[in-house]
Amino acid sequence: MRAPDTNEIMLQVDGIALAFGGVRALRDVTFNIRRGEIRAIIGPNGAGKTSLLNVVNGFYHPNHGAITFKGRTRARMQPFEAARGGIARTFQNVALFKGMSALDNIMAGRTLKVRRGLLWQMLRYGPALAEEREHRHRVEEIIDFLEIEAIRKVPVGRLPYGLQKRVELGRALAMEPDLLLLDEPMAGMNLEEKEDMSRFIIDVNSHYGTTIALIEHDMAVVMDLSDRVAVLDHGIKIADGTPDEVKKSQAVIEAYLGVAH
Amino acid sequence: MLYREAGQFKTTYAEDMAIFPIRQDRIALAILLGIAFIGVPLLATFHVWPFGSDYLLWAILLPFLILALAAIGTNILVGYCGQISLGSGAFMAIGAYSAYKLATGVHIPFAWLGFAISIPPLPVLASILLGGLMAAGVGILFGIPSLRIKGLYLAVATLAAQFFFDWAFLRIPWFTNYAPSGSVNAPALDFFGLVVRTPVERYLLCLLFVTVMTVLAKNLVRSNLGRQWMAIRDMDIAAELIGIRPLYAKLTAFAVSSFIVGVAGALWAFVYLGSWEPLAFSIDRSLQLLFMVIIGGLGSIMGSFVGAAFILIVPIMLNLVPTELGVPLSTQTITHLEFIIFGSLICYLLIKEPHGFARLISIGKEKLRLWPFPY
Amino acid sequence: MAGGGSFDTFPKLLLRNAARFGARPAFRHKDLGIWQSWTWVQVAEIVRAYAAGLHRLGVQPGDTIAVVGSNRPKLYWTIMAAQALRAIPVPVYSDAVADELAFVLAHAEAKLVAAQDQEQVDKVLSVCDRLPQLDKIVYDEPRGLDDYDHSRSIAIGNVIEDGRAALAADAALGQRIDEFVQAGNGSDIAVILYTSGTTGTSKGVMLSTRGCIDAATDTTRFDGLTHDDMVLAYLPLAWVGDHYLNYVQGLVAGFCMACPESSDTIEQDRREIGPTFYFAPPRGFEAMLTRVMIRMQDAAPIKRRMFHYFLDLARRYGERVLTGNPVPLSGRLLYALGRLLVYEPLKNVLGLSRVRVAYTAGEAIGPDLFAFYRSIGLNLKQLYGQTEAFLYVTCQPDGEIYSDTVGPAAPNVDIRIAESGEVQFRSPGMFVGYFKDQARTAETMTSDGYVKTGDAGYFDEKTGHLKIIDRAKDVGWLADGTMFAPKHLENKLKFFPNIKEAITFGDSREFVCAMLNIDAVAVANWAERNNVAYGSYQELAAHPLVYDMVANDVAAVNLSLVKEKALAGAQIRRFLILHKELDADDGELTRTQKVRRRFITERYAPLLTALYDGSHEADISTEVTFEDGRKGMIAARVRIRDMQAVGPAESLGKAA
Amino acid sequence: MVALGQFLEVLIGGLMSGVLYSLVALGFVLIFKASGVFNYAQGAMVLLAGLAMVRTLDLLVANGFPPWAAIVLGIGFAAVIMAATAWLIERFVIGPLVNQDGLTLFMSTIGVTFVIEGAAEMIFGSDVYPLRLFPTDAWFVLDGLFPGGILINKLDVWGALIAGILVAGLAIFFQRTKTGRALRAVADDHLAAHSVGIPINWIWFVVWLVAGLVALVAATVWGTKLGVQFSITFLALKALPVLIIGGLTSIPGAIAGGLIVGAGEKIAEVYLGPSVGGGIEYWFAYVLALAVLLVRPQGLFGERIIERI
Repeated sequence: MRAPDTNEIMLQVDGIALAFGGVRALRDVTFNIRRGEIRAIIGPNGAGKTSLLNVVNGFYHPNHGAITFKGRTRARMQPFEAARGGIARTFQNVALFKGMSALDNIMAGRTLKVRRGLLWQMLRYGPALAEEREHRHRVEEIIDFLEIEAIRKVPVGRLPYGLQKRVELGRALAMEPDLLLLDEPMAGMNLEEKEDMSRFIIDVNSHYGTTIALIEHDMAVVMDLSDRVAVLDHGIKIADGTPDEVKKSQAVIEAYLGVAH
Repeated sequence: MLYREAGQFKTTYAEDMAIFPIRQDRIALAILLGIAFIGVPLLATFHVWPFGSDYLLWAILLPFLILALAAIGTNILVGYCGQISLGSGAFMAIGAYSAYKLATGVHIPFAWLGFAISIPPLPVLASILLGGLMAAGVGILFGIPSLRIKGLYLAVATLAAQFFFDWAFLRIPWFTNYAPSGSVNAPALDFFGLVVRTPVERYLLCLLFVTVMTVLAKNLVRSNLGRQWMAIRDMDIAAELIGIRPLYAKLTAFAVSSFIVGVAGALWAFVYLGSWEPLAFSIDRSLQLLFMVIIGGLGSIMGSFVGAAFILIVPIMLNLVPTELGVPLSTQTITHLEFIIFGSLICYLLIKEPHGFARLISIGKEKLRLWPFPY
Repeated sequence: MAGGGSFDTFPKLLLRNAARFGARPAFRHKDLGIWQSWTWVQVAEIVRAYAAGLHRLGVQPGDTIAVVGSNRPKLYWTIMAAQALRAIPVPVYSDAVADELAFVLAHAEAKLVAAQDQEQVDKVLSVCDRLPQLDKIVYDEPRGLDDYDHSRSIAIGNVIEDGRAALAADAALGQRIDEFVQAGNGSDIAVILYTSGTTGTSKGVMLSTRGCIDAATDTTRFDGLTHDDMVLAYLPLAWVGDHYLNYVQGLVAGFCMACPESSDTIEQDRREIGPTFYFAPPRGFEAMLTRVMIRMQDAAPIKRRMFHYFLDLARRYGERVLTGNPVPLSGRLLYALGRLLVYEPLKNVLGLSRVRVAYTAGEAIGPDLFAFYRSIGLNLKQLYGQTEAFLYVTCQPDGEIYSDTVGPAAPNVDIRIAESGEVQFRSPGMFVGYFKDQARTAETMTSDGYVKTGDAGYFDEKTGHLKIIDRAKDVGWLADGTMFAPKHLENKLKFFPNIKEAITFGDSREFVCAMLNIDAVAVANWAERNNVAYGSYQELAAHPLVYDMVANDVAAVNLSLVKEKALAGAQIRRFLILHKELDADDGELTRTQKVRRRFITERYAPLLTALYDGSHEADISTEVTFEDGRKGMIAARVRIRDMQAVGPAESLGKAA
Repeated sequence: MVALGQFLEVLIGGLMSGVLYSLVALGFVLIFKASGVFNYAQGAMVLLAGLAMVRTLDLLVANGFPPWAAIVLGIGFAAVIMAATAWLIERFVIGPLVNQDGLTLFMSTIGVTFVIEGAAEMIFGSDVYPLRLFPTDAWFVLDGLFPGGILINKLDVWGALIAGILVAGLAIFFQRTKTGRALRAVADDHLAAHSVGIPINWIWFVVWLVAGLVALVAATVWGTKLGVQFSITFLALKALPVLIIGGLTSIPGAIAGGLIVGAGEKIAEVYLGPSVGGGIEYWFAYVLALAVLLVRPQGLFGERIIERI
């Protein structure tokens, strides 16, 4: 079911600049994501990777530049607009709803798909109940997919880190996104967990045909997961291309060896 | 220990998502409802112990039911959506006075325009529900700031509502139909011909309201909207990034909450007090409701009932117990003791068990389910 | 209650059940968070469509179809569909490593494999170059298989859909399927079960449909199993136990099989489904009890004390109360209280509340363990059987339960004891022969049509029940001619919670020695409580305090031997504790977790010599296979401990 | 001319009482900056301080102490009480709740409010106790300019003076003294402050103590004006909106906010009051705060709030 790697551009970021007060997080960054690919964004700490994602899904508003997503160009949008546009997102330090069970967290991810309004939900009868059942079914498929049956009803606060990451991925998948942004999906995981997570990412990409952009520090992972890699350093894109091309790039090597800037 | 769950398996999502998925719980609930709807009225009508006098009904059950309802409303806003509110009392007042106006006929003269809007008196039921709607409307109005401001700031916004309406109902004679004393009397409680008079009837009326609205509220909080509220409460940024519109989530929370509180207010005025003054809905009421919610359990419908019961029973105990022991306390001392007890209890719970009695209860229940194992 | 009656094949039974129990549940499977259920009618329809689909994939009568995976409705349906086409299903252990799998598939000449998921499919593909006759692979869970070559591998769901469509399209196909079903008769081979033989390569046991159904008819009657019963199908699909107890009995009695969500939710699933008929091997019950005790250690002191108080009470009165024997009133009342406070809740949490009949078999069960479950009101019984008999040889009727016997002959089974002391039987379910192995078939059957069990045993005078003491060929004699029954000894040893495995030696030697395996969980706990520090299993096993503890157990065994005249001479004089856990992946255990004695004798030869040449420690280094399949060496210096033999006099002294 | 005169009179009166709001608000800012607590109990503290003082004072006078001694002792005793309260609050409420979110802390202070009010009234009684520390008669100034001149209440002047001094004092305390600076450090980052060896609990005790003393001062003035009684709590509660208007973290903001509210509500009362039945003071501050929030959530002087993920 994998989406054919057409060269169709799904997301185009043009000359984005972002600054907090004096700090220039991003300087004139231009890059794109093709439909159906797994796109990695790497770079030393503080290179502006996360800021880039935040700009893409509308949490930060760039000072300059424009974002074209699925053919629509806009300088700034609200996060929930991005979500409605089909952009899902996970966070570097898990951002789950601590007070809710794993199941409810993922169910919350269905919000955009819910059709029945307040009154129906209040009556929770007929169509409303049917819809709730439908969503539950979709969510259970995701739970099955991520192999978290055993912790379905556990409050996420009590889950170990690795599982929280999975639940968060589940919540993002529940949105049935076209573009999935993963911010260090494997940070702080042990080898086994990393292997699982990589498997999930590949399966998501092939099974649901979801386009994926991920930030990751583990080079090994990045290199065998991603189709194309963009390298940021101090808010500037210093390299972009296939894993092999990037590996060879002098600029990248310097950036990682921390040669003078 | 009492639970026998082996063999209770779910073959549909409907079963799995039921409010009480465990059979033993359903039985317990059924018994409870049986007592509430049949037992109590029977005993009360024949004045069997403990219903020798109407004290139990008047002083405990009626206020318990109505305040529990108000607490549910408050809990939806504070407990589920995480928007602090010190104005619940005001919204009860809005419910009460709107219902009063609608039940007694509204007349707004626009002298300078040379005409007047006037609505004939509406039936009690309609007035109560519309009163709730009115409260919901105002709720939305005062909820708008919550889109730009968070927590503490919102507290002040709601305080503004509280103080403003305290004042409005006290000083604007139009609301009280120009009653000289400022105190107003509820209309006859006429529901499609059958008139509610005796305490038992009043009790049943409230019970009905509370049961229905509790079910509806519970449905909401366990549906998508409820999850949106909790998402906003737990991490509003993440919530927005999965497509939850803060505007919609927060305002619905304000609306629903205010509606329930408003209806409770109307019931409080019409069914319980009969005749009342703005004082009945002062900031003390708001804080009382907030306490019920904190003590009972933030984010728990059941907790709202527990909290309400607790808040009502403590003073009575303070009154009863010493008297029994032969050292009666002055009403003042009792009030002061209440203050101290509630205050310290709030602090204690916030420190030790932020989810209140409801959490303690559910922990106990878990223990019973796993008995004899500790976990 | 429904027997097999005149129905001589499983497809016919399926149709009968569809007709008789129509809307009642036939299968349940915890999937997507709820117990998905299928009625007999639905199953019949699905199986018919599936059969049609398989037929269109070229499956012919007499073909063999391998089934590899854990308990999933679709895999059971594969078996049904195969049988509907008069093809022969061959279940294979899902934890078999690629080589074992390859051997079975090749030997069985499987033409089609039904695999559970990507993992199993990959395993099959990894060896398919050795399987010329293998044509197609069908799989249950498509997850991760999107990019595979779909001309070769097809999702079972699609096969069924395709079959359904085809049936709708042409009626002729439907007729052909029905003809297959009608043509089927009792002499057909119902299934080939591969025994993971304790010796050498595994053998394919062929069973006739008639035999299977008759045997199951008897046993379902024996235990009064009806269509109201419910079982949790969690045992290995390829093991005779699962196939008989769940699949065959299910079809015969018409009860419902529930498949767990995954291997790590079995506990929870058992609790939810609440089976009424339950089987677990002794080690299963033992593990359950161990977990109970461990969990209780964290309970509040009062609760813990109460718990143990009532368990003792149950030990004292339970059996008698339940069998209606006289018990002092106080005992009766206290037991009732215990029921309320401990026994029922405990069974409830373990998911055993609704169990009417529970069986254990496969090896001897510890008396205490056995007593525990019976005393809290679980109707736990023992049976003795083997694949060649299609399970039942003997089983204990209600009211005649003893921990040290396996009961009288099962209905319509006749048993005799050969001069060699070997148990031999003839039963309705007995096998037709080993697949493609006349030779071994011949050596297993006696000329007059009895099957040699290879177990030595005798009928207990007092109860008339069969007692199994050992593998016939393992029974040996010490140099001085006293009888030596290793298994017997080993079981006695294994009844001690600290000892997981034991291998004893003595045949034609001067005295008896033992190699022991400590129980990691139990001993680790003991270590924790007595704050004994250790880094690894190996360290723990070598720890002197552990040695002392185990030595006591061995002494106790010796003492108990004194009472059995015949074996009194065969006491354990020396023992050692192995530095690693015996493991199936290293070939030390069979897939059913039985010890491969011969293999171990070779593998640990140095230790064995040391045991007899009087030295007090010995070096050993062995190759091990890690979970991820890598191989490595571990070396260790193992200590040997001497034991005192107990003479009759002393034993009396102790007894007095 | 009359109108202007009257206006000035009202304005001055308003500003004067506004200074007191600033004073109490200052108490809030201290606590908020130091522990992120939005202290609902400020009003209750004023009540407690007032009662403690006035009751001791009365008692001593009744036992024939000279007034000045009684006053000194009364104030001293009240100060001790406030210190004790500060310690208890830090030890049993704020301390354990360290690192909780603002909402929880806020609700806990509501709890504290109840305890204080209950205890205070239980111990010291719950009537209205008149207090005479300052002259309450009035001056008439500028009668050359305006017919009848402008009435200025001496008490207000006193209050303004004292408050002014305190405000100045606190400002200095904040900017100059070691504790003051430490205090600001804590406000910025608990852990950081802790790691550089600033004893947080001590700091918290100090701010609650200061807030308590501020409350005591407010109590003396308001007590003299209205007599010490429960309703004072509501007066002090107005410091909340004052803060919102001024900006939660800004000392100048607190002062300006106080003056704005003070003047605003007086003017509103005098010029709008009659047309709507009076009593506008009761809510004016809050509604004004609400309005400010809508336009400028961080208040007039507050720093912008930036969110990160």
